[in-house]
Amino acid sequence: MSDVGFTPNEMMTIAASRALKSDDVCFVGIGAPSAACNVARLTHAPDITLIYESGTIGTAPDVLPLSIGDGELCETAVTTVAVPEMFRYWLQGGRISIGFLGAAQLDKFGNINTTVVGDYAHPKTRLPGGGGAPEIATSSRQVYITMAQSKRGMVEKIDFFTSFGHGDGGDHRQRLGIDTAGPTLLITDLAIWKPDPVTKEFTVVSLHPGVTRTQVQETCGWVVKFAEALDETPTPTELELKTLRDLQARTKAAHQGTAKGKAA
Amino acid sequence: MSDVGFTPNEMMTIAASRALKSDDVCFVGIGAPSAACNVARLTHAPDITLIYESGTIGTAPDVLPLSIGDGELCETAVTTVAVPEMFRYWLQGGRISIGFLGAAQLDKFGNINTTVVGDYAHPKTRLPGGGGAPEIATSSRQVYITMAQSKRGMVEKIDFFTSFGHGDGGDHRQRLGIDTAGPTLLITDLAIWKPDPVTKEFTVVSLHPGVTRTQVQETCGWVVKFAEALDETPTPTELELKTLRDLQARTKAAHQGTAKGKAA
Amino acid sequence: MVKFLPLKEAVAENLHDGETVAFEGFTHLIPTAAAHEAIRQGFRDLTLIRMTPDLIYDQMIGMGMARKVVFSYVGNPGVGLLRRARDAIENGFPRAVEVEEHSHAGMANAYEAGAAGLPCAVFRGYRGAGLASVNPNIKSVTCPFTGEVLAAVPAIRPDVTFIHAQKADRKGNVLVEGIIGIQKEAVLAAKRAVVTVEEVVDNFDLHPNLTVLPSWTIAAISIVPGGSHPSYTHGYYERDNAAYLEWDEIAADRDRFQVWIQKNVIESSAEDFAGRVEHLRKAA
Amino acid sequence: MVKFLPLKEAVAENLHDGETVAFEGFTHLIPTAAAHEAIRQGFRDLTLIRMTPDLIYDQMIGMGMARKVVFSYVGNPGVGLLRRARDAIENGFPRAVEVEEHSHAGMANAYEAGAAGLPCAVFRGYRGAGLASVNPNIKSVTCPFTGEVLAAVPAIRPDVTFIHAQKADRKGNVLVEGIIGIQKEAVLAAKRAVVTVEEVVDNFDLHPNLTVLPSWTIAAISIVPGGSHPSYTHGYYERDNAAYLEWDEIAADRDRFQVWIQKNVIESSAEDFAGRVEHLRKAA
Repeated sequence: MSDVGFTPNEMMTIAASRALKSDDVCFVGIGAPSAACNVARLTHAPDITLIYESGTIGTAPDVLPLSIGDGELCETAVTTVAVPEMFRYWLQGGRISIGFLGAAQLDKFGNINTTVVGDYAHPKTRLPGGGGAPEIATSSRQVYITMAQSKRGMVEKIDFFTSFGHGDGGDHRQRLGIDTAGPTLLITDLAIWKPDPVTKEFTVVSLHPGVTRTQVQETCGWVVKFAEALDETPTPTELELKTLRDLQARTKAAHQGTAKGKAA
Repeated sequence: MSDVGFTPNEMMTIAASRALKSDDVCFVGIGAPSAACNVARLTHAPDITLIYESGTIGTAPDVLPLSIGDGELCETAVTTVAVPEMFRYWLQGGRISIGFLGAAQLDKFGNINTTVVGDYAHPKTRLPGGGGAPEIATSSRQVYITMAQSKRGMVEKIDFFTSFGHGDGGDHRQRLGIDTAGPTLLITDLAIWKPDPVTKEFTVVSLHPGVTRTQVQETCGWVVKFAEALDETPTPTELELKTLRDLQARTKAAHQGTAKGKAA
Repeated sequence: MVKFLPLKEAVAENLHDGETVAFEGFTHLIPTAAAHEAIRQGFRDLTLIRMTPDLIYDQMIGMGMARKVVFSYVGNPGVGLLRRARDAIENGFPRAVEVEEHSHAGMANAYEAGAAGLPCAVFRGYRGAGLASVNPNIKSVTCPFTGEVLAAVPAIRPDVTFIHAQKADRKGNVLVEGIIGIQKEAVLAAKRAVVTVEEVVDNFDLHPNLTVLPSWTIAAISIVPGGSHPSYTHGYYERDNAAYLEWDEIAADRDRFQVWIQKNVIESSAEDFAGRVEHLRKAA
Repeated sequence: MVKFLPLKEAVAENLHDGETVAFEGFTHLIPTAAAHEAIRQGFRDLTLIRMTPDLIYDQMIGMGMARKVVFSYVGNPGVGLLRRARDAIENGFPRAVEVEEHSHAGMANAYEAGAAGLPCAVFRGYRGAGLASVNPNIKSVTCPFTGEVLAAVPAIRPDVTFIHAQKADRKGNVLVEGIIGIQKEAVLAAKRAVVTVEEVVDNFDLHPNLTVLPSWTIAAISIVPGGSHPSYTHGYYERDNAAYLEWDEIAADRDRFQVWIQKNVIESSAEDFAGRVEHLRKAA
């Protein structure tokens, strides 16, 4: 894939950006979700509303924030509210159309673990935990997930249910009284996945250019289902690539620009 | 009393103002409470914090507001918050030292009715209702009440418990789990009353200059108790009277200044 | 997507007979022009929600438009009673009106819960208060940690909320400032929100922490200078306290009330509000 | 009554061994100088509360000061894990630390309930989430109107909260602006609050709706320019993102961590913070 002119990560971010529309209201996590949302905003979805959990509503940063609370998010926002208001009025209030999450561990039903590897009480690795994710996963009208594929990340059974996806599949959400759609899209560095309408198991619906079924299976810890009509993800356009790369270059320059300080 | 150089209402307002200290945080009702609080602020309690339920905290109006939401309350406040925050963080949060209430009907235990005269479902007179008072009465650390005496107002049995005072007296508040002190002071146009430490029945502790026990009893619907050591309320000082009258003159001028408008 | 509409159309598109509606404004920013437009359009069987139903609800109740009123203070602030509302509650004139009464704390928490998408609000309230025994919508929940019994009221969720605000930008974001009251919660709690504003500006250049309602939370915006008279708009014109005092006399008499409505509402329009506040604008 | 004190005295007067303390700051306005002073004073057995316990809690946990940590995201924002906190949780080094873990929504609601004087917060949360089965402080209440089962968590009520803010006026009123996070709730939820500020001004001349904490809600104010470094203070200096990246390496090694603490905390003082942010101030 190295000769196609873009990296798998670039393809992932750009494919994710395409799934967003100008009238979406996105609750944005840091990392790939943040890059995808801002590429969407800078290309085909100029009026998209981006919300970060620090309280910034309708923000339009020139560089990607390192944290969810960087100053530029506030400086470019329509308004900045307190964190309790963010979680009560804006997320719980049902105003978010897309909650955009990453994952350390993911299972085939879109359940996410970012809490621990191993046992909760005696973890092998203590991960950062849920932050906003448990409620983003259930209060957003839909959830998009993005992550690079690996057998360590995409597993048959996650160690901890940080954020509920489709649980055991089927109507598990409804049985818990959760009336939002949950994960409706998974975008990896290799493919685009959507949940089966009945079982809710993530199914590959589109392979990124040059990617094979074997590659997808070799980097996934469960037996992968492929849609009968399997698409190929359109190659990134020049505009998409340039927008993403410019954004990342501006971001890198900005974050290193403060490197003089040594004390923390 | 007409030859003493001040009216009973002036004495009431000034006596009430004296009960307030610079470190008090007062939740202020409109009318006599508002006048008393601002006289206190303009005389002996310059640092008193006045809070009106419209959300204005630490306000210092030059004229008395006609409503609890007049613009000057906001313009002179330390900060102005939303109404839910006012009732949650500031009143319910236990930050109010004195809740200052008026009453249409009052009983001897400091229970207040401002809701209806007659039966609730078929009232003879529909009064405005409680507004902020039900929670001011129970969440403020103490409650001061001020009203002009009359047999119609000070009654043996109120028609509706808009705001809970001491209920049936004694430890009724504690039995309901209310841990604030409730009404600790009643200031009328004739006297100063305090609750009996045990029964909680309001007892006259000080008569205003020139007022007799008979006058107090004749304008009160219950059999009045008088303290053994009955004080005479000190006469208003020149400064107190001038401050109150100037305030009321400024207020009258300001409220009539908008009289051109005819449509409402 | 927010639409900029003349007030007549904004009201016609967003309010319907039988609906639950809040015209909110806590003394400040009362949406009088929107209420008068609703009177002109003659809606019936409305459930009117408001913490402080003052003159405009007195007028709508007096015109027989309300089936039910939900409130916490049915007075003319600083003046006295609301005489048309009294006539309806005490005498059923011009029609009987159902009452659901709360405290301010109850209403404020219920709006907050509505904005927060919750089914109910939980707070420390109504202790020893008579309202708890006459209003079946005041219940309780028990804190699972301390055992304390707390009050619970249903969230307020109007079909439509009308507010008045200082200004909108061209994109339809709305600024509310000064005594912000319950304006934000009333908008976010409603299925649809209509905002009248003093003016529209090209761009806001605002402090980041002001109360701004993003355009996508609002259905329609109408430009109505003076639209909150005799209430006031912080930064634009003062409260017409004299008009509140005068209202006490107008509303005291059924016939005088009708004459006033005919002249000042039925035969008037949203454009008349600008003139009513001219003398209330502060000299620069 | 609020007191203006040197940071050393403000910390000594208001924090004690074994207490429950919140050093809050949601990425913005993190009270690093106050936390470093607490490290210098060597408190033990603290219960540390914070939504996002980043570098300063990594440092305090690494110094063995914490008996328990209450949090919702124990990461280095945008960088990765907190290695001293991991070492304590995974290996009990330098001491075992008890964990009470929530979601951001849970913590935000719990602070809000603390500020509101309630015993618990009620919200729609933790549905299907594993935390509900490992944290006994996540319970439920049932809405008495709809029957919906909602989450309940105890209110957060720290003995003392430390925050950093932009400025105070001479009376001790404090302004917080920009990403205001949970600063106001953390102060109002606490028994005592200590605020470090960039500067003190004679008088505020502020928009009425900004986030101002009245003087009487605060125990002590200390003037510490740069006091939130490597976090930032909106309007004063930018976030030192490089320092966050660098911390990942420092904290990865137990010895390197101790050397860093000795040099940058133990042998430093609150006065050193101003110099650390010089290169982060925007050109005018």
